Amino acid sequence: MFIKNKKWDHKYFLNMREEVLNSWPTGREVDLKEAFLYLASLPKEKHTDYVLKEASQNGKTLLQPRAGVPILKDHIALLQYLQDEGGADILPTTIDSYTRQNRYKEAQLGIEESLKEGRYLLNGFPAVNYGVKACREIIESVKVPVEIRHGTPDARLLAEITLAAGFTSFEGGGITYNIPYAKDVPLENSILYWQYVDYLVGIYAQEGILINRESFGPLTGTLVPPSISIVIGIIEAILAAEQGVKSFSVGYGQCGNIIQDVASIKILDKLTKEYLASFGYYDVHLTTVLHHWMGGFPEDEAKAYAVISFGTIAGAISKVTKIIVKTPQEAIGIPTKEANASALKNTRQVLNMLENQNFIDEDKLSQEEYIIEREVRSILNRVYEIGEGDIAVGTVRAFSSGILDVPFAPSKYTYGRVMPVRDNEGAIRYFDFGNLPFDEEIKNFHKERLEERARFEKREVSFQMVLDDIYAISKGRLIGRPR
Amino acid sequence: MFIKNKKWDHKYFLNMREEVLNSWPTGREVDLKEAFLYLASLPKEKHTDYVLKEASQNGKTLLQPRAGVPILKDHIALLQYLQDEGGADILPTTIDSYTRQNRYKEAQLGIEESLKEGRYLLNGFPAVNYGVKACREIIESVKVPVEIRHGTPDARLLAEITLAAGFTSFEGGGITYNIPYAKDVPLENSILYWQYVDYLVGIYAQEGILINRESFGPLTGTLVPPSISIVIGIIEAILAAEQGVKSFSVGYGQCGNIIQDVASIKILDKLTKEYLASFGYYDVHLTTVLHHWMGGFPEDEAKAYAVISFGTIAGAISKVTKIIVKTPQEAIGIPTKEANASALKNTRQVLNMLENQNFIDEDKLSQEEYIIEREVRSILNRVYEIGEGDIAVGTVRAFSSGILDVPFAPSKYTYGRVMPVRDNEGAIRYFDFGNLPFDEEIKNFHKERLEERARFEKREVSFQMVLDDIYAISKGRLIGRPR
Amino acid sequence: MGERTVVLGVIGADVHAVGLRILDYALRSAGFDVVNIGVLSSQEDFIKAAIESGARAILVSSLYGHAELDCRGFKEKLQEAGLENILLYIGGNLGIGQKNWEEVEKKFKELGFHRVYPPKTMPDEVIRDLKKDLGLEK
Amino acid sequence: MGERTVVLGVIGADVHAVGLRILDYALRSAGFDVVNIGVLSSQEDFIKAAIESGARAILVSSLYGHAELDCRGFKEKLQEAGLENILLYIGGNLGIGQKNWEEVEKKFKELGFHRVYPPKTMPDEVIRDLKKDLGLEK
Ligand code: B12
Ligand code: B12
Repeated sequence: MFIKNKKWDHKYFLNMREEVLNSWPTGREVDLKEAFLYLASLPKEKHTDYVLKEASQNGKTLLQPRAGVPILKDHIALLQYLQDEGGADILPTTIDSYTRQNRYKEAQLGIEESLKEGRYLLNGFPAVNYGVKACREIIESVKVPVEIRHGTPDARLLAEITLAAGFTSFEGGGITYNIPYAKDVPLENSILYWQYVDYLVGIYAQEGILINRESFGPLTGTLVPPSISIVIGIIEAILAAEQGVKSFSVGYGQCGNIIQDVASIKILDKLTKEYLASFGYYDVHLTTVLHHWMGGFPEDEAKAYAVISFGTIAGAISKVTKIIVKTPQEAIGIPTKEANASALKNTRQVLNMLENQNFIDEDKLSQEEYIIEREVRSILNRVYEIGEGDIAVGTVRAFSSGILDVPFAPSKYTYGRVMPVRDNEGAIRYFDFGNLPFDEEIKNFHKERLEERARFEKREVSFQMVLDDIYAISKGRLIGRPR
Repeated sequence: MFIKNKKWDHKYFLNMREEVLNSWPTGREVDLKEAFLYLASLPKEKHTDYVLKEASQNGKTLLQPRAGVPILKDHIALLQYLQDEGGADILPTTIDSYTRQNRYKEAQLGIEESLKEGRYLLNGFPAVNYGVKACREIIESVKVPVEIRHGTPDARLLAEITLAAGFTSFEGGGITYNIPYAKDVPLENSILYWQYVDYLVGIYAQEGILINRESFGPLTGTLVPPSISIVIGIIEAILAAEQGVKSFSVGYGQCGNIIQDVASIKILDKLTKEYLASFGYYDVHLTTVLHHWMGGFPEDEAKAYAVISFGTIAGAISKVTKIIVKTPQEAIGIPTKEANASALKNTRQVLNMLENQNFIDEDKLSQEEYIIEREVRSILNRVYEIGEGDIAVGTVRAFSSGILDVPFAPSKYTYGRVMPVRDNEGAIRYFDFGNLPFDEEIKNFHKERLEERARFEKREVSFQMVLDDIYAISKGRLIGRPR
Repeated sequence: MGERTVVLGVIGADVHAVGLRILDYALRSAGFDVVNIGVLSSQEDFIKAAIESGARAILVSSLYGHAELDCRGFKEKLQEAGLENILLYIGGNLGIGQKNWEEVEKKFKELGFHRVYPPKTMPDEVIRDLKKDLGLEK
Repeated sequence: MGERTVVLGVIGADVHAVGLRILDYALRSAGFDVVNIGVLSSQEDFIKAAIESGARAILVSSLYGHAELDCRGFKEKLQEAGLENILLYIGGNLGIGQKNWEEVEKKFKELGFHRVYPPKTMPDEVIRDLKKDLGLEK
C-alpha cells in the first residue's frame, strides 16, 4: 500500500466513497448536499468548534462525559439527563465495539436482542446500523454539540453517516484508533482510512461547516509516557490538516504527577501549534483535551471520586479546553446516568474552586517542559527524517522500527519494547527506551529519576515495579510501593 | 474575676475540683490514682500522643472523622466501623450540645427518649451522663486512640470523666470553645475553666501519661482569616503549656486558596513552636491539624466530595499531622456511618496520590507566609503589651477592645467588627479590620487584593460580596462572583 | 411596633450564628423590623421578645439537630401568652441525621409551625412567604 | 505439551490488553506454560490453540461488556472439538453496566464456565484455583 501525507485527489476519494457507502445499507442514506444544508441550519451552539472557541476565549474549561447505549430513545434520554442534570457542555455518543470492528451484523443482533430482552447487550450506540435519519433525532433532542467517540481503525462509513447526521465532532485518528484498538490492522491501512475521514471533514470545511476532529491522546491509558502521546497527537494533527481539517483537538490522558501533567498539556498545545505552522497549516483552530486517569480505577466509589477530583487539578491549572470525565463506577462497568452526572458535578466543583488559583512552581514546570519538549522533538524529527520528509511514511516506518512505540498496545504493528514506570514523585518515566531516538541527556535524566525511586524503595527497577504501578491507583495510591 | 497565665496553685485546684466533681453524680466515679493506672495499662497505640509522634516522624498524615451518637452500643459500633471500614487513625467522640452547655438533665432526657423511640434525639454522645465506667467500654472496644470533641466553655467535669476513662486527647480551649460556641460566657470564665482542664492534663503528665490537648482552630468556620485563627492557637498553646500540658495540637480550618492554606499551616507550626520556646516551654510536643472546609457545604454529595478532595490537597502539601475529615452529607445532617467511612477513603486516596509530590510555588508561598507572619506578630505582640506581660490578661483585654476579633461569632465578648471577604484568587482577606492592630503595609496589602477583585467583578467590595462568599462553596464555587 | 415586626432567633443550646446573621440582614433589607434575639434562645426569650415588640411573626432557626426537643410545648406556651395568632416559621437543619423531609415537615407542623423550611433555604423565599402570609403584598 | 499448559486470550471484539499481559506474566512466573493468543480472539482461535497445545485449561478474558454475546455456543463448539473436559475460566468485566454479581456468575456458569471471576481479581487467586482444579498441588 502506498501512503503519503498529501491531500487526496478528489476522484480518488469519490471512487473509494462509492465502495464505503455501499458497505452497509444505511450508507445510501448519505447525501452530502443535503447534509451541508442540514448542518448549516443547526444553531451555532450545536457546533463543537463554536463552543470550543467561545470556551478558549473566555478561559473556560468544558466538560464532556462518556455515554452510549444501544437503544435510540434510551440514548437520547441519557444524553438529555447528562446535559440537564450533569451540566455537560459537549455530549458524546460512544459507539459499541462491534461497530468499531465494522461488524455491523453482530451489532444488528445486539440491537435486536437488547430490544427484545430490555437490557443492553452492546457497550455503545451502533450509529451505522441506525443510519442518518435516526441519528439526527439525537442531535435534535439536545442543546449542545455531540461528539462521536469510538476506537475504530476504519471509521469511514461511521464518519459519513454521523457527520451527515449533525455530529460536529469526531474522535480518532490513523494511529490512536489503531494501535490501542486493534491487533492486526496495518498502520498504512488505518492512516489511509483516516485520511478519508479527514478529507471528508475537509469537504465540509470548504462549505464553511467546521467539524472538529479530535485525536485520542490516552492511547492504552496505562502509564503512557507523555512524549509518546504528544508526538502522536502532533502527527495526527498534521495528517488531518493536510486533508483540509480546520478544527482539531489534541488529547492527553492524565498521568498523575501534577507537574508532569500540566507541563505535558502546555507542550502539547505549544508544539502542535508550532509544527502545524511549520508545515504550513496556519488556519487550524487548535484546542486541548484532558482525560481523567485512563487506567485501572479503584472499585470503591469514594476512592474513585478521589481519582476524579484529583485529575481535575491538572486540568484547572493548565486551563485545558475540555476535560473528558470519568465516573465513580469506572472499575465496575458502564456507569448509571446518575453516577455519570455526579462525576460531572464533582469535576465542575473542583474546577470552580480552583478558578483563578495559581500555585504551580514555574521552575519545576519549566524543567519538566524542557525534557518533554526535547523528547518530542527527538522523536518527531527522526520520524520526519526516516519518512524522507513525509510524516505519514515516517510514521509507518517509525512504528515498525520502534522509533515510535506505545506501551501495552495490543497491535502487532507496535515494536512493543518501550516500558514505562513511575519515578519517586509519581511522574511516568522510561524504564526501557526500546528504540526511541533519545540522546544521553534524556536517557540519563530518566535513569537518575528511576534510581532515586529504587533507592527510596530499596529494590531494583524491574517489571515487578511496573506491575505495582499498573495496580497502584486501583489499590489506593499513585506509586506502586512495595508491599 | 482574676485571671493570669500562671500555673495554678494545687490547693486552688483541689478546692475547685470538689465542686466540679459534685456537680453531677457521675463526677464521683473519678478516682485519679486509679485512672493513672488504667491509662498506663493501655497499649501505646491507644495513646494519641504516641500515634501523633509516630506519624510526624514518618511524615504521615493521620485521618480522623467526626462521630457521636447518644446510645452507647451504637456509638461503639459506629467507631468500630469507622476504624475498620474507614481506616480512621484516630477516632472521635463528639459530645452532644446539651452536655456542651452543662445541661445534663436535658441530656439525660435525650438519652432516655432516644432509647425509648429508637432514634437519636441528641446530636452527640453525652459522656458526662454515661460516666467513667461506661465510657471505658468505648476505649476497650477500639484499637486506636479516641479524642473528645465538643465545644464546651466549661468542660471541667467532662474532662475529669473522659480522661479518667481513657480518652487520650481532648479538644478545646478557653477561647476556641467559647467565642464560637457561646453567647454570654465571659472570656475570663472560660479561660479559667480551661486552665482547670490543662492543669488536670498536667497532673496526668507528671505521672508520665501524656494527654494530647488540641485547640479548635476553625472557630466559626466561616471565612475566618488565617492570622486570627493562628494567633488564637498560639495563645491557647501557651496557656496550656503553662499549666503543664506536654502534647498540644494547633488546628486550622481550610480557607480554600491553596497557597494561603499551605502558608497558614506552615506559619501556625513555626510560630507556635517559636512562641512556646520564647515563653520558656521547651518540652511541648506540637503537631498541626487541618479541618476540611468548615463552612456551608453543597447539598449534592458529588459536589461535597469535590470540596473534601479539594481540601485534602493543602493537607498533603503542608504535610499536616492530622486531617479532620468532612463527609459528603455535611450539608444535610449528621452523616451515616457509610458516608463517614467513604469520606475517610476519599481523603486517604487523595493523600496517597499526592504522596511525594511537590508542585507549590515557593515564592508565592513565602509572600503569603510573610504577610500572615506579620499579621500574627502584630496582634500577638499587642496582646502581650496590653496584658502587661500576661497573655491571659492580654487576651481578655484584646477581645473586649477588638485587638482580637472573630467574624460571625455568637459571643457578645467579641468586638464583632472584623469582616472578611475573598480576594480575586479566593484567599480570605480583611474587608473591615475592626480594631486589629495592623500597620499600613498590611492594610494596603489587603486593600490592593480586594481592589483587584472589585475591578474584576466590576462592583464595590460590600457586605453583598461577603454574603456571596458565604454561600459560594455551597453553590459550587470558591469565590462568590456576582449573579 | 408595626405590622412589619418579626422576632428572629436560634432556639435551644444551638450556637449556629451565620444563617441568623444573613436572615437578619435580608429581612431588614426587605423592609422588615427585625428583633434579633440571637443564638441560645429559650422559648421564653422568643415569647418575651414577641410581646414586647408586638411582632406579627416568630422565625425560629435551628441547625444543630435538637429542634424537636427544643420546640416541644412551644405552641402551648404561646397560647398561654396570648400569642395564638402569631405566625410561626422554623428553618435550618431540623432533623438529626439523614431524614426524610416529609416526616420532618409533618412533625413540626404538628408542633404548631405554619411553615417549615428545609436546609439551604434562601432568604428570598422566606421574605416572599412572610409578605404573603402577613398580607403585606397586594 | 504438558499438564501445565493453559490457553489465554481476550475474546470477541475486545482489545483490553493490559490485564492479559499481567495474567500471562503471573502464570508463567507460577510455572505454567502459557499459550497467549492475544486480544480480539474468536471462539475458534481458543479451540485451535487448545488442541494444538494440548492445553488443560482455557482462560477467557473479557473486559468490554460483550462477553455474553461472545461466549454463546462456546461450550457446544468445545464439545464438538472433543474438548468437553477442558477446564474453562472466565474473568474481567463481564456484564455491561452495574450488574448484580450473582446473576452474572450464574449466567456464565450456564454458558459452561467452571469458574467466573469478578472485576479486579488478582492473579494469585486464579493460580491457586488452577493448581487445585488441575490437581497440581498436593
Ligand atoms: C459552620 C457550622 C458550624 C460552626 C458554627 C459557628 C457559629 N457559631 O455559627 C461550628 C463549627 C461552631 C459548628 C458547631 C456545631 N455543629 Co455545625 N455546622 C456548620 C455548617 C458547616 C454550616 C452552617 C452555616 O453557617 N451555614 C451557612 C448559612 C448561611 O446557612 P444556614 O446556617 O443553613 O442558614 C440558612 C438556611 O438554612 C436558612 N435558615 C436557617 N434558619 C432558618 C430559619 C427560618 C425560619 C428560615 C425560614 C430559614 C432558615 O436561611 C439561612 C440563610 O440562607 C453546617 C453544615 C452545612 N450547612 O454545611 C454544620 C451543621 C449545622 N452542624 C452540625 C452539628 C451537629 C454541630 C455540632 C453539634 C457538633 C459539631 N459538629 O461539632 C456543633 C453544635 C454546637 C451548638 N451547640 O450548636 C450539624 C447539624 C446536624 C443535624 N441537624 O442533623 C450540621 C448540619 C453538620 C453535620 N452534617 O453534621 N457548626
Ligand atoms: C484501560 C482501559 C481501556 C483502554 C484499553 C487499552 C488496551 N488496549 O488495553 C482503552 C482506553 C483503549 C479502552 C477502550 C474501551 N473500553 Co475500556 N477500560 C479500561 C480500564 C480503565 C482499565 C482496564 C485495565 O487495563 N485494567 C488493569 C488490569 C490490570 O486489570 P483488568 O483488565 O481488570 O484485568 C485483571 C482482572 O480483571 C483479572 N482478569 C481479567 N481477565 C481475566 C480472565 C480470567 C480468566 C481471570 C481469572 C481473571 C481475569 O486479572 C487481571 C489482572 O489482575 C477499564 C476500567 C477499570 N478497570 O478501571 C475500562 C473498561 C474495561 N472499558 C470499558 C469500555 C466500555 C471500553 C470501550 C468499549 C468504550 C470506551 N469506553 O471507549 C472501549 C472498548 C474497546 C474494545 N473494542 O475493547 C468498560 C467495560 C464496561 C463493562 N464491561 O460494563 C470499562 C469497565 C470502563 C467502564 N466502566 O465503562 N479501555
